[in-house]
Amino acid sequence: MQIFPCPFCGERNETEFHFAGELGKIRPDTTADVEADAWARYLYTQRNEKGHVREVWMHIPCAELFVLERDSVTMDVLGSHPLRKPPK
Amino acid sequence: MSMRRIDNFGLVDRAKPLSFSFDGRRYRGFDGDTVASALIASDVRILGRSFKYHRPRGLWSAWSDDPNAIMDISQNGRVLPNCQASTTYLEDAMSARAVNAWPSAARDIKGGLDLFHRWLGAGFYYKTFMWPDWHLFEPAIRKMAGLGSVSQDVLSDYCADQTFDHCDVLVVGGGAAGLTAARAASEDGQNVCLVDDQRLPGGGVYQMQSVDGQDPSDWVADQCKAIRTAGGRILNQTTAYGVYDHGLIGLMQTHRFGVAPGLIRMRADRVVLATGALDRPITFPENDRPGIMSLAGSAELLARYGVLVGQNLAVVANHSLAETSIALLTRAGAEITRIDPKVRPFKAYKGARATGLKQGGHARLFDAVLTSGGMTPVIHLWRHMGGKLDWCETRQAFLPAETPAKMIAIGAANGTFEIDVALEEARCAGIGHASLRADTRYHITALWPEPASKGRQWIDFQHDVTLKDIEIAAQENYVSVEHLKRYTTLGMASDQGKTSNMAGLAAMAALQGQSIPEVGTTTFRPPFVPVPLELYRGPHREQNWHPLKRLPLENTHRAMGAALGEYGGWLRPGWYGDGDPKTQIAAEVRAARTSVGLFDASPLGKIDVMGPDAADFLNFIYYNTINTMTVGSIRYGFMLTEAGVIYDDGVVTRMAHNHFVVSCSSSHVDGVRMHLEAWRQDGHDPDNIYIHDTTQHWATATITGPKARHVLNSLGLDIDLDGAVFAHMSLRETQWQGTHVRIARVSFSGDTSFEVSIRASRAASLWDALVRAGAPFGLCAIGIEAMSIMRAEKGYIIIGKDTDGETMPHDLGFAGPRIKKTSAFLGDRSLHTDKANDKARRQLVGLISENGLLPTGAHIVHAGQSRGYVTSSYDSPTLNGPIALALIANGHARMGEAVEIWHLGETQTAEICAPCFFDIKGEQLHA
Amino acid sequence: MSRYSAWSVFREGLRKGKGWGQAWRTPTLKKAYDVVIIGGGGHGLATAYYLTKNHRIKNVAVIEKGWLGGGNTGRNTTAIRSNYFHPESAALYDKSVQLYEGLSRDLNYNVMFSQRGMIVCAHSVPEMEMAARQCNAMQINGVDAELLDAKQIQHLEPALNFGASMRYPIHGGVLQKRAGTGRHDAVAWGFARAADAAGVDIIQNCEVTDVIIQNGRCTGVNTSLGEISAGVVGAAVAGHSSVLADMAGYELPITSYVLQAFVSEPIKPVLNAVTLCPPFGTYVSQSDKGGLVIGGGLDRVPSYGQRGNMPMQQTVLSAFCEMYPSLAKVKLLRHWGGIVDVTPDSSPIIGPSGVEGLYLNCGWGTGGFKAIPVGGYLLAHLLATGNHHDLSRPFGLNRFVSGRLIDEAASSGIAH
Amino acid sequence: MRDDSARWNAPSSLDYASDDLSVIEVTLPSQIWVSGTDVLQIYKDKLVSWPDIVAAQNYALALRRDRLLLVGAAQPLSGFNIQQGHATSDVSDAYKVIDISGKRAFDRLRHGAELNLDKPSASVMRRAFGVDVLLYRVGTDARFRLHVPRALMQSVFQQLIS
Repeated sequence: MQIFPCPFCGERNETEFHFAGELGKIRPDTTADVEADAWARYLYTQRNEKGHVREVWMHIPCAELFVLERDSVTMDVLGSHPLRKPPK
Repeated sequence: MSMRRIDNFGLVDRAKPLSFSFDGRRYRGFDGDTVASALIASDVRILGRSFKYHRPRGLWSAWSDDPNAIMDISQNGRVLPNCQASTTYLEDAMSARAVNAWPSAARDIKGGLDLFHRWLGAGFYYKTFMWPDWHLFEPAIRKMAGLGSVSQDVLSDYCADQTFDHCDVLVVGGGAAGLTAARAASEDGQNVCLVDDQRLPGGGVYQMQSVDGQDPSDWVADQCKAIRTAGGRILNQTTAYGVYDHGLIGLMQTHRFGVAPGLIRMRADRVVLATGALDRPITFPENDRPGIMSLAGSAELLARYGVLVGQNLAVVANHSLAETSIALLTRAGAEITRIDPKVRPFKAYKGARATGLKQGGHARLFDAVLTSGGMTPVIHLWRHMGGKLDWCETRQAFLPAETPAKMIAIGAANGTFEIDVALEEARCAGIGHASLRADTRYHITALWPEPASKGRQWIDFQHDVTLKDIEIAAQENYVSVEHLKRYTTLGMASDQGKTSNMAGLAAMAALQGQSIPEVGTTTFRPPFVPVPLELYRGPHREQNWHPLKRLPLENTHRAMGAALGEYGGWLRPGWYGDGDPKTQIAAEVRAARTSVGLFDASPLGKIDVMGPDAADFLNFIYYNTINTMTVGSIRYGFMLTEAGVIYDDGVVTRMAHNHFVVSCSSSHVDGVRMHLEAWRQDGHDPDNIYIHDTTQHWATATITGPKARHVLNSLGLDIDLDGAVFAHMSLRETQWQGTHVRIARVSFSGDTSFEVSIRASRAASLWDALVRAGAPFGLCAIGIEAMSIMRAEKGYIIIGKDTDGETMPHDLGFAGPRIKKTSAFLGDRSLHTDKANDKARRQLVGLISENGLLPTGAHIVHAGQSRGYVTSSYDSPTLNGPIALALIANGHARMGEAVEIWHLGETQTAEICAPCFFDIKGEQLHA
Repeated sequence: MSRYSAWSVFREGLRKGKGWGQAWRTPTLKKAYDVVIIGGGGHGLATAYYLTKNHRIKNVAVIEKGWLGGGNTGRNTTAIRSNYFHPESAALYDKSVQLYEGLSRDLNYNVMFSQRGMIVCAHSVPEMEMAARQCNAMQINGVDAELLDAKQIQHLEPALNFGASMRYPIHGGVLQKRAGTGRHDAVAWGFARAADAAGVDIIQNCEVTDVIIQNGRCTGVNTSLGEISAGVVGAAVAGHSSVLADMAGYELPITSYVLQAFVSEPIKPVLNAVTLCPPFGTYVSQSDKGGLVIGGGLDRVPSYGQRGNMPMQQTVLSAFCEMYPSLAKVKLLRHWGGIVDVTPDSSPIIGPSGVEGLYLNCGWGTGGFKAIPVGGYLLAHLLATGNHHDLSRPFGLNRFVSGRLIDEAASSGIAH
Repeated sequence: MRDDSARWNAPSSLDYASDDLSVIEVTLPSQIWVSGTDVLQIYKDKLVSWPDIVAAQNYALALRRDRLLLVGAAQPLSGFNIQQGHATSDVSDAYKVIDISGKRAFDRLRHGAELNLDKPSASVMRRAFGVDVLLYRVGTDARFRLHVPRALMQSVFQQLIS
């Protein structure tokens, strides 16, 4: 039972979280032409690093989407911060 | 009665005798006994049989490291398989039976198998049984294998109590070190929890004459009292069986026999490991004979249960701690003969009533032979936690090395075998100070298996792995520790290698000419002791295994005779009435088609999307164009995944310029909410979009059919329901009896329909009012089965039924946005891949058949290949005949074609048609 | 290689096993091989075996960083089946089942392929309709399948829960009789022994540290034991495919997850088939030794940590107790986790890597064990000929660009 | 097709009392979600998080970075207020609410969630008994209030008292 830190709620049990993908996927501008392989890379390719990873997770009860840094081998949590920009 | 019970020894309550049976014979023991101790007290020597050769097995040890005495035990109508006799506390009227032996452990008819041991060595089964076929041999082998038998009955209230807990300091093990550490920590003001797997804490201290100058029992009682006084907790009969990610520790609490264990998921800031050490066997010929047991185990039998394993005892030991045990046994009146295991040849013989040892030409008989090959610290949890091990040459054992975060090992678990040093170490650990491992006074002569020596020498007692097996494995190059383990099954018995791993490693090291640490250790995996699978069955069971969502109107439906069933995660009325379901459902369809039906649509999603960017956001989320909708209008649309596949369908209502309501499928609400939230926060400005899932605030009653408007009119609402004013796909808000209602003119049935939504607490009143208002028009409550037929008649899809994980909107005939929509939307680019443009895509069509109902799930076949399948199929009460929807390759271009339908080996033909069988022009819908 | 048989077991019994030779050698690494296979698990070893058997290529090394068969081959639930929906998958996995059917005799090593059948239960009317869709697909694909009702399932597997409190009552299901289980370690050992006998060098405890690429072509690997040059290189490193991809400079659509498995103490036979209850996500069989072998779904957290964790245990084992309430009193003996490669469509990737001279066999997700023979067969074909076998062509990396994914979950109506 | 009415217990009342555990259903005058970038600031004085103890009749539960639940407030119109930048929805019937007290109250709650009174949290939202709930204390340090999505309250209640 891992403990993940929601940037808003604080530390909670892993069952409250949902893995939402690796950090850094940028959606191509689909109003312009997007090459098939560029689109495929956006959709499917993963870095899938062994060790330090930066991922997007959702804390389901409060719906906060945030960046979680952790070690994918030891499962140590290295940090978390909100995905969104600071409020205006 | 008890031939081997010694007065003034042991902790059992001699005022409470208990009666039990083993292999059909009756015995007596005392409260506080284990089944094993009571049997030994009754002079029963053979308690089990080994797995493969069915060799007779006596008790090896007094607690969880015993691999031999495994029994199916029943009591009070409860039968539990594979109980370890040494850890099962005796209860009155227990009936125990040795596993894998018949008719009894003493006289097992399969005992003769041992004669064939030459041919049954390590891995023999990999080398034969191939011709003609493994299946010929397998059934017999399966019957031979296995230990206990499981009774087919289901124990009614056998469910684990599961909880979460936390403490500052968790002390594992209630021996001298553990108690001392727990006392120090709790008196230091820390929140302490001490767990010990026995009924009485104390570990091995009862074997000592005194602790800190006190009688051991008094000392234990004093420590427990002090711990409790300081606010600490002591959990008896509780085993820490595994450490998991982020330091979560699984604790199993056992109770009386037949009562399911409890699970505590413990979170501790610090863990003090005081799990002690295990006595390990000595490897010599015939060392598996009954009557040969661990020296520490025999001392524990005496100290805890007052049982002396025999009068005339041989002790074979190689280390200094043996003296404490010998002193104890001597105090109880045993005559001890010391045997030096180094003098060879040395072997055991006999076994039925006495155990013989032959050494250097001399042969002697003993009541029992007590061996001790050295102490192995119990470091399983340490390894679970990721702690490293160091080989200690002085102690001939692996010891905890660098400390993992949050865990410290003390006492014998840390190789600190001297009580005075251990107590000091424990006090330091209790208050959070690490102490350096002191020099030890313990001395041991290395004594490990000697390859190439003669005789059958057992390494794994339960699994019948002998030194010879390890030699063969090495000879065949199964030399990595894991290969050795898997090839010979060494250490894979139910004691998880507690007795066998070290000897096995040492044997392989000797064979390879390596040191023990060079060979390494196998992985220590949880659980430390076998735990009942039921430990994991807590409140999350039966109805609470993915609990269904309940309707606000459930009791109303029940009162109306609804047949409730699971539909998309909700418990909903399938139909109403007790008659034949098909007849009832057909009647509901007819009533709704000819007059008016009333349907509970409450589970439909109602997600408010609000804010300045709401329109543009939904325009991105939906395949369809949303930002052009006028206020008060409703639009049907699809949400796609980025792979272009339809994720959900439903209607969107524009409530106000900055306010939309997304009505997604009932089963998808949670998923859609998360989907919207994810895209809101990633890629959009979350300060300009807010998403409120208000689904469960609302209840929705759908009135559908030609008379729907009449019924609604009778409610006396202040809105004009005329079709020309209140058109299909639009919304009105008003009050009904002082409560706000939303009325949406949308339809899933294909008839004129109004969905009236009201806050859930007012739903029953509204429903009752509609039932009353509808009575003159022949209103009929309809369930979801009738609705499913009606929507299929109209060709309306159900996501996941009439679509699959490849279906895109253009496969359903909604091709417009794919070509025309210019702004970006989810999944847009994926609608133009090679696959998306493929002519042979499966497309939604109707099927008509002259041979009756087409089976749902039947395939359309051509030239031996599947070209699609039937997704929905009903006997249509409206059309008086079968209708079907199907996904068929290139179906849109094949209208009118006859196709071959395959179902379970039989074929028939059907004709492709448009997927709409009712009100094709939409006159009724728009009326 | 001394041949195994009932006779040899008898003979060696008489002479205390003195004649048993090494199952495989511990060879010295050579500087160059025609083919280097990275990964000494089932797939890598099978590749080596089929290179020697089908293509007469014997100058082959299999490089394993730990002990052979120590990855997912040694930590799975041993199920073997071909109950697939898509023709491409059915053809692939049924070829594997066919190879398994003759494997013990082929390798002269008893892998104990026990065809006791696999039942996929259906628990509602919609699931029964999907079961029919699945069963028909299998039959059309030429794979044996039967649609059963609840009574037939109860007859086959009486220990299943047919009681009133069962959360998902069983309506029926699909049976594949030819499916079953095998002895997982034996599959690795059998392939290793046969490949070794044909001349393949199996190098254990040798870690690949880098992939050597010259002028865009893979020409060998650097290892902890030195550099090896190779005519072609095959990678069969389930669980670490992305790590290798990173070394070689190509990209994969793979995420690594832990898949847990559980085994109980041995008990006398109580289960006949392999049974899966999809809404519980849990499947169960009983090994020849008597242990209940329990598997479930992927963990929720991407991970390279090769160990079990509690939330998934809770899910899988509580599901087991729902499915087999009378067996809830049996004790759990061990649990473990393997790292599996998960692709977007849960189908494998077999084919060119994008780097010339380097071919892939990965992405098997939770189902690699059952595909060991065919995975080796097809990678061997690619390495030997440079071209796809017809069976592997649909499974190349290019399917992610063309959108031609082969998604079993998709066909069973599960919208994503 | 199958009639499973008998497989599922009909919803019961949400009241339970024993020596050491008491559960009673609470009817709150209103529950309203208000979202906006500044809502937590605006309602700062009324804001409740974990492990706060509520004393007032009207209060605001912190749910997330930009949302709270107003309890007992007059019901404004649902929708988006462009001046304030606030989105509002009436969810008075979306949650069923129970108060849990007695010696075993916290212990029972810990059967459903990993709870720690020493670890403050900015929100009262958490997953308990498998459901996303709102949990905080009212009146005393041993009386807990639980808001549960209406459709799943039966399941949570059964697990709580079992």
